[in-house]
Amino acid sequence: MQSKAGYLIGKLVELLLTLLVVSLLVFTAFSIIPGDAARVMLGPEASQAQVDLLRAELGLDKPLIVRYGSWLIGLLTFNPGTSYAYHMSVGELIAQRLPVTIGMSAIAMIMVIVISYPMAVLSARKPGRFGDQVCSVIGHILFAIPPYVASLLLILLAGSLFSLLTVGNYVSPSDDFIGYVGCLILPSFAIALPKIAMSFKFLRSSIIEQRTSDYVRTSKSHGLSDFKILIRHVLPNSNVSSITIISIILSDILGGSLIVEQVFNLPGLGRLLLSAISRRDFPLLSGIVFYLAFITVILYFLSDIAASLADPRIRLK
Amino acid sequence: MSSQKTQSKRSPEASAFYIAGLILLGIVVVAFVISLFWTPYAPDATDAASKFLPPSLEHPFGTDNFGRDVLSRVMSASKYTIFISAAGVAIALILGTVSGIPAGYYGGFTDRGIMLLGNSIMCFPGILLALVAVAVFGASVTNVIWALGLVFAPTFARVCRLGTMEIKELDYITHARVMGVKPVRIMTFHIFPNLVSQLLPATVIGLANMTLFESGMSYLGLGVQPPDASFGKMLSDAQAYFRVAPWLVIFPAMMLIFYILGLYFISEGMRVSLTKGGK
Amino acid sequence: MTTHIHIVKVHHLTLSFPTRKDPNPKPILNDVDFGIRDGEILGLIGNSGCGKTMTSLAIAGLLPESASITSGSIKFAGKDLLAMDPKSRRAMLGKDIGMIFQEPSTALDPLMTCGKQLEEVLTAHKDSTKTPEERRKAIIEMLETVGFTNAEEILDRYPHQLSGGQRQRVLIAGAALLKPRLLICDEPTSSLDTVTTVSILALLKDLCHKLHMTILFISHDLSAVRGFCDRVMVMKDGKIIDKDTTSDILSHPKNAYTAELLTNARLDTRLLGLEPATVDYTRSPVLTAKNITAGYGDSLFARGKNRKTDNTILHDVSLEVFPNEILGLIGSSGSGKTTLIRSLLGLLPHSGKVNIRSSSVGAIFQDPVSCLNPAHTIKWHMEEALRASGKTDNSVPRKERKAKSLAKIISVLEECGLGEQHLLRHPKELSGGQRQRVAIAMCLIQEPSLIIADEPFSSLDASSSAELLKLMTDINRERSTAFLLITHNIHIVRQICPRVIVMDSGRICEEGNTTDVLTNPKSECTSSLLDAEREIHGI
Amino acid sequence: MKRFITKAVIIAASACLMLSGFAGCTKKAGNANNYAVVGITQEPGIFDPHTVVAAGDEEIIFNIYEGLYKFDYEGNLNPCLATDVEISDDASVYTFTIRDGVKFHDGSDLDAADVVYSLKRAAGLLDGQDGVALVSELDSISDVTALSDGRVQVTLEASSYELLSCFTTGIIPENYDNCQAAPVGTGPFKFDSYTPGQSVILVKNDNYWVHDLPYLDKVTFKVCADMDAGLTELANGSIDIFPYLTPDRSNQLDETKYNVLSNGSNMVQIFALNNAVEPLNDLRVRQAINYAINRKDVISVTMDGASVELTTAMSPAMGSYYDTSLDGTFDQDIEKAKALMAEAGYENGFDLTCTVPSSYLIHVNTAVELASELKAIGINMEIKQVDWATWLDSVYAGRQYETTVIALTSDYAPYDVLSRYASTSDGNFINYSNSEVDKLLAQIPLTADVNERTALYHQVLGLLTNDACSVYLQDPATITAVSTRLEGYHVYPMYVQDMSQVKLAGN
Repeated sequence: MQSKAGYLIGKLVELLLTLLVVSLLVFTAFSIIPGDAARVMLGPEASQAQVDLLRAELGLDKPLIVRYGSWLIGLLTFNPGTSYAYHMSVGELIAQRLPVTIGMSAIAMIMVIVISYPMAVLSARKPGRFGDQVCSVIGHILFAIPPYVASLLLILLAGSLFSLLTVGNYVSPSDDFIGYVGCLILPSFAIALPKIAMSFKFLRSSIIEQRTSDYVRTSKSHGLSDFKILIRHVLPNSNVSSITIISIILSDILGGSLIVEQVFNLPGLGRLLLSAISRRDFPLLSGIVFYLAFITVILYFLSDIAASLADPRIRLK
Repeated sequence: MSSQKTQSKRSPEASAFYIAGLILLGIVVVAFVISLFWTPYAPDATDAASKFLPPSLEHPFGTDNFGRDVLSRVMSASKYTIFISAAGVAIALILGTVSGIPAGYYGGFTDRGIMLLGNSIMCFPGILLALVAVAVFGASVTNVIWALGLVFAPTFARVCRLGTMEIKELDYITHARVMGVKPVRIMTFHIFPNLVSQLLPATVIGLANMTLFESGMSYLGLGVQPPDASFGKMLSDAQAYFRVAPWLVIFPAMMLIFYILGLYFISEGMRVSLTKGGK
Repeated sequence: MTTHIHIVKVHHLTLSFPTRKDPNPKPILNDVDFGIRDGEILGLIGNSGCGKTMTSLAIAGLLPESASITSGSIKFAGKDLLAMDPKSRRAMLGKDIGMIFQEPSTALDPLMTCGKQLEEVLTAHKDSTKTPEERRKAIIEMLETVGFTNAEEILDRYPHQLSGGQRQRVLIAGAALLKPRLLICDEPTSSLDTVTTVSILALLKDLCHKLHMTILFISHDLSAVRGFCDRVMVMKDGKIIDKDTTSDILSHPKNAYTAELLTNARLDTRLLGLEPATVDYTRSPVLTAKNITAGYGDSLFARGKNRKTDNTILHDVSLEVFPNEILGLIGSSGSGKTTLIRSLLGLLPHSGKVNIRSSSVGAIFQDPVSCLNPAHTIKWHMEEALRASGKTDNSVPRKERKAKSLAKIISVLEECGLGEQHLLRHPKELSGGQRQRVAIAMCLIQEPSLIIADEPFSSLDASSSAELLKLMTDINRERSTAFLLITHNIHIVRQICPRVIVMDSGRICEEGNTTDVLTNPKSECTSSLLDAEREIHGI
Repeated sequence: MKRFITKAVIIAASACLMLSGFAGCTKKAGNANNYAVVGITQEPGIFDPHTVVAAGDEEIIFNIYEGLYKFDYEGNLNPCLATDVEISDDASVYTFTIRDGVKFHDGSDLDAADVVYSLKRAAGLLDGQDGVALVSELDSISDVTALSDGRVQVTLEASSYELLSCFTTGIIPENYDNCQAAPVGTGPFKFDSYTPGQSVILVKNDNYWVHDLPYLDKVTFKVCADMDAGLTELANGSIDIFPYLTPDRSNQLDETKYNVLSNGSNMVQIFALNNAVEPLNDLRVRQAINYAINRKDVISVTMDGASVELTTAMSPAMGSYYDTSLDGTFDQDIEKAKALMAEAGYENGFDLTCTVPSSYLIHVNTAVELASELKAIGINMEIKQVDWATWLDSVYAGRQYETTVIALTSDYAPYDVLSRYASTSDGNFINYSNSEVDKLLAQIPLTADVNERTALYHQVLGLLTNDACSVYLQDPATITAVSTRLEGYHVYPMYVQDMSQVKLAGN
């Protein structure tokens, strides 16, 4: 139990260190961006006097280290400053966009699990059979389709086939939760497609691998039925190895949503990010990048914890 | 011994993957090689008179909104795709091995330091990091390559690190240490050659993933810059017209998918023959 | 001959793996025909790939899907197994036929407690026990039968919390839980050390009597059946080529192949005539180690916090190796032998003092597969060793230097029984024995005064081991190289080591003249080692 | 197992159907119908009428604030919050009569004090403003006072007959300083809410001084990532009005659902040549480039032929100020261009970089076409895309570039269009310098007679064209798709969306 706490503490320290490095990376990156935020805010017609005034107001004239310090403190208190471009709290801006990105990622993740899991189980039942081969080939093709191409195809399909699923008409969850889910289904599906293929492939091979393992042979020799072996031994074990891949998929999905929301014109973090990039909105940009990384770090951390819960070998070292 | 060799040569499954992969990849590579010497039209020559021509004998893939020949553009786009992915993977590979092998070999604080940096980079959704890097340094082919190389380096570093940790426990490395071989020499001549078999599939997959990223960035306008052609940019330009000129979407998408799929198939073939060989 | 009741009767069984390309491949089992008598322990011996495992799987009904039985039949207690439907065959597993396998470390589901896994045996066959309490009782009873004194605790343990021997016991408990009439044991001891092996075999024999079970015992090692099996069958290339009572087979093998297996198992017969160099104990030792204490470090955080948890493997070990000497180091597995030599070689952080007189120490290791770098040729290996020794002369021109070193490499290789033809080969093109020779050659080219050899024979067959031993004694004699030989094989020690050290739980428990120590053991661990040795090899 | 999965799939599928079904229902229930959704491609940001810079913001707040004068869709300048203006003979004092009965959105009445405050604020004359004008065009105001008869008198530092169009700047309540967060004006619509990246919502001003206006209860300006995203939304029916389309995109729309309006935008798309760098400082090179370019083709590939060709710095939309005699000066003539290049010593051409803002597809596309056309005279032009911020910083403000493509917007005022070519102007990013132009530009505001002023404008235009200071390409058509659900929408020759006249079709 002692070393269990040690494991947790170790992971936590690692998490904090990672976050610190992440914040440093983010800050340095944005400190060397060419372009003056004040000039961007005021536009081409503004005079130099106006620009200088604003620069002082924004604190852009202070030394880098001071700016990093105050920014870091802001991050930790979930208040990383005010957006230059929107004149609003960065935290608030991000919070506004989060429902889209998180919702899309969550729906995509559910799709990945709901679709790939049964497919993998079925496919792994008879590896090498026709159905399995077809699944594998389709999986590979899906894997190779970039999410934005999938989005284009889906829009085309959706427009002609199911006009029920709305394209590009975002509804906020507080107004109409069902409408919110409805408008995210297509984009989520576009992100999910390649990940379904990925998780299918991984799960399938992991199930096949587990099925040939020694303890399955033992269970067979104990007279257990195939179904029982699948449920009680094969799936739990392949789940353990899938936890890591799931967290990687989640991080990929987050990244994928940044592009796909562009295609579907959804007001998510990706569009906020691109607009922040083009407007030199340093507080906003760094806020988005940091918090996205933050989410990923937390996801990885949780997946480590989940793995240690699922696997007694990690839990009871 | 020789019988063992023929046995582990190739399973039919692996060869099917290899053949399919090589055919798909071959199409793109042939287009690329030909484009180095010749394209039907200059890929960036506009011709306002022949906009949106559907595929015909003159323009097998049709023309775009500038009246440019899509076939020529697809051919020249394959050049960037192949070049960027290859150069990016090379950078990632170099950074990855140079950091991953020492991390795995020395362990301890070296390992922790390098892995902390690597993990921190991996904490950004990859495309995000590449986008920001390109946004910071400006969109150009060189910057895209560096950004992608940086983003993918930790992946290779991981492979190298894990491989090194495994290999360094083997007797021949212990033997080399006992013999007094210097660490740098152990890493370069004793460990690295044995990592190649693990790095190869990772490299092929890296090529494919990098292409996905590159096309995504170009799609967002932060990759290859016009008038140079790239699949992602062609697709994003074509998006507005895909109801009236579907060939603008179909052909670049097809080539892009061929390239990625070809690479996936080859890596799958490698994987299959590796695991089968292992048995 | 008296007639016997056969519990299993295998009739002219032929089995193959047809594929689409090759519908009639060479059969894996070719006309296998035997019976297992009720209550006997039948040994099935053969090299790997001879078909012994397939035979057992065919009886159990666990053949891979791609296998096809082309002819023959299997009868179990009069019932034709091959004619039964899969469901009823499965119902027999665990209930009528139990099985245990070679690798106890992976044969249990790592995510499930032992108790749960044993309970599955009962729940899979519903009729036997009803309530959870009854099931629990039955399991605890069986765990006690297989030798656990803390059966209750074992129930809640996960497999990784048990040792290899304990896991094998749990597996035996699982297989025997429903008191099947036949227990198939597929190499149950080959991954266990000698002492554990002896105890597991004793347990199986005991169970056989207590529960009136019949045992089919599969092994590749003829010596393992000594004193355990009633009858032995020898299998080669899918055919049973010899069949007799154990004592007859061991004492008067009729079949040439059986005889060959037997001689291979008896390494000791070939050891005679090896002559190690005589040792002068007055000379100063080549290696002096004083008060070595070592252990494996924990993670960064655990190390600082709980110093209480003892990860120390070696406790205050001191030893000396004299010039020309072959010093034997024996001990059961886990006694700290490997940790000791890793400390001596400077591969592990340790406290205490290690003094090596000459600059270079050679080392050869246990595993002939990993002892050479698969990416390089033998020539490269030798050059690397030469380069690392720093004995190349940089003043001579490159070309000349190369020629010189090549000549040296070839001469050393020849000394080790290899030749020029091996230079450009890769390790995978050599046999295990040849690879160990290359490893020795690599040591020799560095001209060390001491070679530390860590179980160099354990993965080699008997003849290769004997040749390697001869090489070692030759080197010892001719080059006056000292050896520190770590082994579990007491016979080898007896033959070539003038002096021996016995280790147990990280301490040296006995040290001295080999004959004295082995004939008149003063410590308990030495005697238990000797007992186990005697049990297995019957010497 | 198999059955279980099929069941799960069916449940999931039906759940999807139900969800989207509900989505459809609730959407309809929310329709009060008397609303319009306008797609915009620029993120709104500033709602203060005096600090607003971006055209994208101005098009929204046009509906919230009103000035003393106001443009209509034909480009006429009409009295608005003022009923009349009296300009002194030397054009140094403007006296406005303020309209009665106008109420601000907060319910207060408009009076002279509000106008004085607003104009002073815009001109930087309030305490603590240090004289920095928020609206730089009004920098020349030296004093604003309320006269006893309720009129407002504006005194200028220097005379100008061209300043009236600048009095369109918004009037806000006296001492009100929270226009950014809570805009208050007198316009037809009241500010309701702003959700960054999503929308700005305006609601009807029931007390609007023009009776019966506006017709709509609610107007939503919805942010679309780009033109194509807007197109998707149009096709989907989630926006009603979408300006700034290209013809090949608008052609894809369903004619029964959308009317497509086209109009000049009064913008000047310019292939800007930095007159200060080699070899563009050579007149012959600039002329050669002008002759090498086929404006029809540029318009064809970028706007599908829907724009107006330009040869000078002003759009024909400016009416009489525009000099028609300059039409056709630079019709494509490759031979002549080559000859000029040879004369300048560049018969083998040279390399050039074109720095374009990546966020404007039309400019990027123009650059692509130009690069292709310039190959004919041996100029090898590389296109460097930068983001808008970098462009503003290094191209517009820093003038570190060789060439660029951009569209210059302006009010409907000729002086606004041309004043940037004064060698000292902040807006003279092409580094153009001609003392004669400087002299003319100084003279224009002092000229009282409109016809004389027009003649001077023509002279400036002629000089600019003569000097081939840059390549003027097109006045890009503003193509707007308007849902057939609505009527009364007018395309303005400037960057505004006037929603006050829009009403539901058939009402």
